[in-house]
Amino acid sequence: MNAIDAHIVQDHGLTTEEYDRIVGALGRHPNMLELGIYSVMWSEHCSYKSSRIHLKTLPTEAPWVIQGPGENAGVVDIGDGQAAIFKMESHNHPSFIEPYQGAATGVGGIMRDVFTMGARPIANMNALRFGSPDHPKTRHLVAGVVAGIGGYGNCVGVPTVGGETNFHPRYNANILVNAMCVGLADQDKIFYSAAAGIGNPVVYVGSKTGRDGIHGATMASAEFTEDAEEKRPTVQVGDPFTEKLLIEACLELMATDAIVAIQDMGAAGLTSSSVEMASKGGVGIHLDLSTVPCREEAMQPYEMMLSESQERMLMVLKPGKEALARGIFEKWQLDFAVIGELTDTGQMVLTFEGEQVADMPLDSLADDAPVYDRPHVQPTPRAPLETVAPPCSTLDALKTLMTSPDIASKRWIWEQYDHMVMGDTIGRPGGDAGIVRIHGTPKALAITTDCTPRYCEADPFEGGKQAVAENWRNLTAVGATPLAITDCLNFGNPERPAIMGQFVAAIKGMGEACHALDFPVVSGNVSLYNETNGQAILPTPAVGAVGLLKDASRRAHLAAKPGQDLVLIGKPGTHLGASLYLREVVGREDGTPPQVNLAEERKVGDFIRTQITANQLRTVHDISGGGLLVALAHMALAGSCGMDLSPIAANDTAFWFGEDQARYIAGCNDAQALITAEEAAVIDFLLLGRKNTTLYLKISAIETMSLATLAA
Amino acid sequence: MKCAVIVFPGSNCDRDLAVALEHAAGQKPFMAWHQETALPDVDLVALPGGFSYGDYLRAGAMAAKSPIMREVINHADRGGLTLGICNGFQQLTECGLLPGALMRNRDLKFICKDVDLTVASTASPFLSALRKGGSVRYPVAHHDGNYFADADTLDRLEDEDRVAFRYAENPNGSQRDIAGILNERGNVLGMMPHPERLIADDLGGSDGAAFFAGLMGVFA
Amino acid sequence: MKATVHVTLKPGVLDPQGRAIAGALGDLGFTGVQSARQGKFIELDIADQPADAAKAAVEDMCKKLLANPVIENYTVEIIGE
Amino acid sequence: MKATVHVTLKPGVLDPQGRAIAGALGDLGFTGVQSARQGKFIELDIADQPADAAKAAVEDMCKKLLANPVIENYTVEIIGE
Ligand SMILES: Nc1ncnc2c1ncn2[C@@H]1O[C@H](COP(=O)(O)OP(=O)(O)O)[C@@H](O)[C@H]1O
Ligand SMILES: [Mg+2]
Repeated sequence: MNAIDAHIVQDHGLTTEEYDRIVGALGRHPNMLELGIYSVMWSEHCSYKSSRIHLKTLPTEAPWVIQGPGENAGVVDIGDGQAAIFKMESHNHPSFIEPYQGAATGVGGIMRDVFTMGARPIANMNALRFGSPDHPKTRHLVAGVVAGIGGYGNCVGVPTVGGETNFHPRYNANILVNAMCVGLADQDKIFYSAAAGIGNPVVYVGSKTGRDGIHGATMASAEFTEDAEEKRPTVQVGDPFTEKLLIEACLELMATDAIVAIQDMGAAGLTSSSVEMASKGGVGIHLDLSTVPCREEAMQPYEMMLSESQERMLMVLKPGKEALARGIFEKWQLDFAVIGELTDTGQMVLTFEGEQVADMPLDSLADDAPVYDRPHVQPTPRAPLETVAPPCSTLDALKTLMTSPDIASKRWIWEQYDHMVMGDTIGRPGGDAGIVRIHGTPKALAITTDCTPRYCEADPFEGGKQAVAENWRNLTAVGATPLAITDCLNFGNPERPAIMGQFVAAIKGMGEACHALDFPVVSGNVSLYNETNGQAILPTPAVGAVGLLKDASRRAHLAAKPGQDLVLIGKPGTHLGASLYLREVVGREDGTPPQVNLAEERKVGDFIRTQITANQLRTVHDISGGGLLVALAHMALAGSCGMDLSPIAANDTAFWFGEDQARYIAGCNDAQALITAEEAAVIDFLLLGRKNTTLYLKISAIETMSLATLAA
Repeated sequence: MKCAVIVFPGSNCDRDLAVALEHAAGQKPFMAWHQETALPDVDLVALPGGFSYGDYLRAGAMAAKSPIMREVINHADRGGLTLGICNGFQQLTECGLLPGALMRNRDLKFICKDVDLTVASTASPFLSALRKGGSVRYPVAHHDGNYFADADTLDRLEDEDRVAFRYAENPNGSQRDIAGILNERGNVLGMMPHPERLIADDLGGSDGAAFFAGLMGVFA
Repeated sequence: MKATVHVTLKPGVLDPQGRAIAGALGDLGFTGVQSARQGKFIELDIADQPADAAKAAVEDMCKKLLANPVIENYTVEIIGE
Repeated sequence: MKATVHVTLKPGVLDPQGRAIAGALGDLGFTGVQSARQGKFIELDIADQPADAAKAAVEDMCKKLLANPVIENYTVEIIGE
């Protein structure tokens, strides 16, 4: 083995202090293999060393939460002995380097996190951020990422039912690809990762190990420089066909009584899965690396432990169940190998070709990994916006907004995703939330992902709050009871106090909203160092959420229907700071973001949901980016139904385009009943239009635009 | 009506098809694993959509060589009803039960959306409950749905009334807008669109339910 | 020993991938490209055997699996040790 | 004139298609197949020009479009008139 010098330590992304700490834990210098294992376990990606103390402040509990953060995915109770299991994960750096494979393996990885817990994946989501549409790389990146997400999810046969896509120059050199998966399990068949039972066999299943992505986990924790291209060979290739077989094989084995613990091999593959399983279970582990199924010749222990080959799982079986398990995996033409056993030493011991090649205390790799309270400075608040000049034509401004990259229809993306396979999609992409039925029941899950990075940039605290509130609102808008969230916290370099300040503030805002809305965090992931040459991405705490429809026949959709009255529920718009109107029409990114009044959010949302579940409302849309008029235009286009809004005689820019929060639009056959209910509940409302039918959007005696023009 | 659904490694519309068949036939179809070498006595053998063998090499190519495929061909040769949807259609062309081939979509992209189809023939038990020239809506979800055959084959398909469905708006570049075809005897139907996906208004439409109900009606 | 197989589309078969390649090359400013066709190139590691037996075996593989005779032609080459 | 391009996966990069092909050939009874790798074979019709200029141009096309340098290698051949 090579002698370890300062250069090698640095290459492994470890500081001198961290190296000294390794020497302290071992009581000697590590060998290369041990150094490699420490380097991935202590990387930002695996250890959460910069974020851990802040993540701990997030609310994670509710009566319906079965498993919060700490396992492969979060688990919530959805009644009748069933559970929804979900998580979101980032694959940002790999997707920038090789967009198709990076995105595809991101989808594969998050699905494994979900089915490793015993759930059949039933829906995927994706939250994407790209650079400016006219940046030379953007087109290629978008095409590759979208094809990769579709290529993987379509093949495995899990519908992709929603997501979000933003464009901003601050993502030019650091795109964000955040994938979410939701699975369904029986509560008495949930599998966890804590290993138990001294002497129990440790089993490797799935694909063989190659030299894929060695040091990917370390790469994901290092800031990009212009020579990022040179890091290319670490990209992994996904095999969705094998993933599909792996799902079926794992679920088949899970139906028997053979598994003690199971964990997917994600980032840092065999290392992180074996270390996490053993350390969570408080046991030791011995692996004989000579038995690891390898795809390439002469693979060395260092490569096996650090490989990120995809479609692999590690499990601990009950004694004597090996033959049963092997039979199942061989039927599905997957590799199966007993590669070690649990011990009572608290050490991770690796042998190779009859010799011991590593011996490390597990605590030092996992629980006692470094934790940093990095210096952070509070973001300086922006000044509120002075008055904004009105547009020459309100409808021309609307048209500008409707064709702006963030608002323009993403149909061209989601038509490349199979969003109907499994036959339970009753809310397709394009609505406020994707909806999938719980197969064979009257229930359904609503799923959404939301974050507004321009708000987070303007005020990370309010932006964090807003991301959670908007998820809650989107679930509410379809009639679902919001249950819990998962997140992907994408930020720049945490070693810069200003970035760390954004991170801390965003988490504080998220936590406040989770708390006020009874909407805990059950899983998530942190992606730091999203910056290139000192230019960080917009702070992007992407949030994904799941809600329950107990009776899926009582749900709402945004498409307006001819003959409906339209009612604004919530206050008229007043706030143009950090709005899309300001950015896309005026050309400025300025001002404070709208504040979320969480009490109001809850009051208005609970009212809407009650109306939907009482079968009083079937047409609802929440108001978000672009404000009231954009929301109305979406409803009009989705329903091919015009609207005459001229009676309200508004000519105030903020009325039409303000992005004030906690607001919805309802379409109903007779507004009177709704208005009576609103008055009783002390909810603000405004009747916007009556009995609409034309194929025009009309906002005043002189301003009219055909839906065809609007859609073009 | 007794039905069997063949399941290959990588099939992923097998459950959806089984649900639609059960809905229409009132009994669960028999699910046959690709390695089986015998089929029970059934009226309909159905090949579901998905990505058998990952669609590697050519979509449907490896499934077409599975042990069970011998039995599927025997069933079809005996005049038994045989339905291939999407990947199933690709398998039927690969194993020679239907002519032509399904190439990569014209725009090279996977396409998932509802499409309007014209019923071009009713000369088959699969189609006799439909109205010739009528319109039905089923979704497509495929990457390789671009139907190709040489001009003679296409002419013959048309002359023999064997074009089952045509796209109202061609989504994938298929020759002569072909979305589904029949064999000579009319007992084998291959189609790219997925009727099993639209079997309830909740799902966005029920033309698919009518398709399967019509098929059952023939046997009633 | 090794065998290589080229699978190409028959003349007259429409080639969406080839068409897209030619179009994209044009968009990238490569003006001289009149047309492009995309086929497959498969490399096989096979058991050592006389070259003509190997060739016959690989041709059989092409007929049975590697090529679709409706749309594709193939050529086989055997590369001895 | 014509150019041909072979695009193959770099050594060590997982080739799911090749793996599946080898497996399927085995299932069909072709026992001697140890492994398979699948690549692309692209034929281009290009404007007549000196062979070395043509080769440079096609190599440039490979870098920019035909091959994915992250995971693929390529070789170019020019076939004169
Ligand atoms: N931002 C976060 N919010 C809540 N939980 C988090 C967050 N980041 C990570 N976690 C939790 O920490 C655990 C480890 O996550 P991660 O390392 O991403 O999983 P994996 O091993 O699958 O890569 C998970 O249980 C995850 O849910
Ligand atoms: Mg995991």
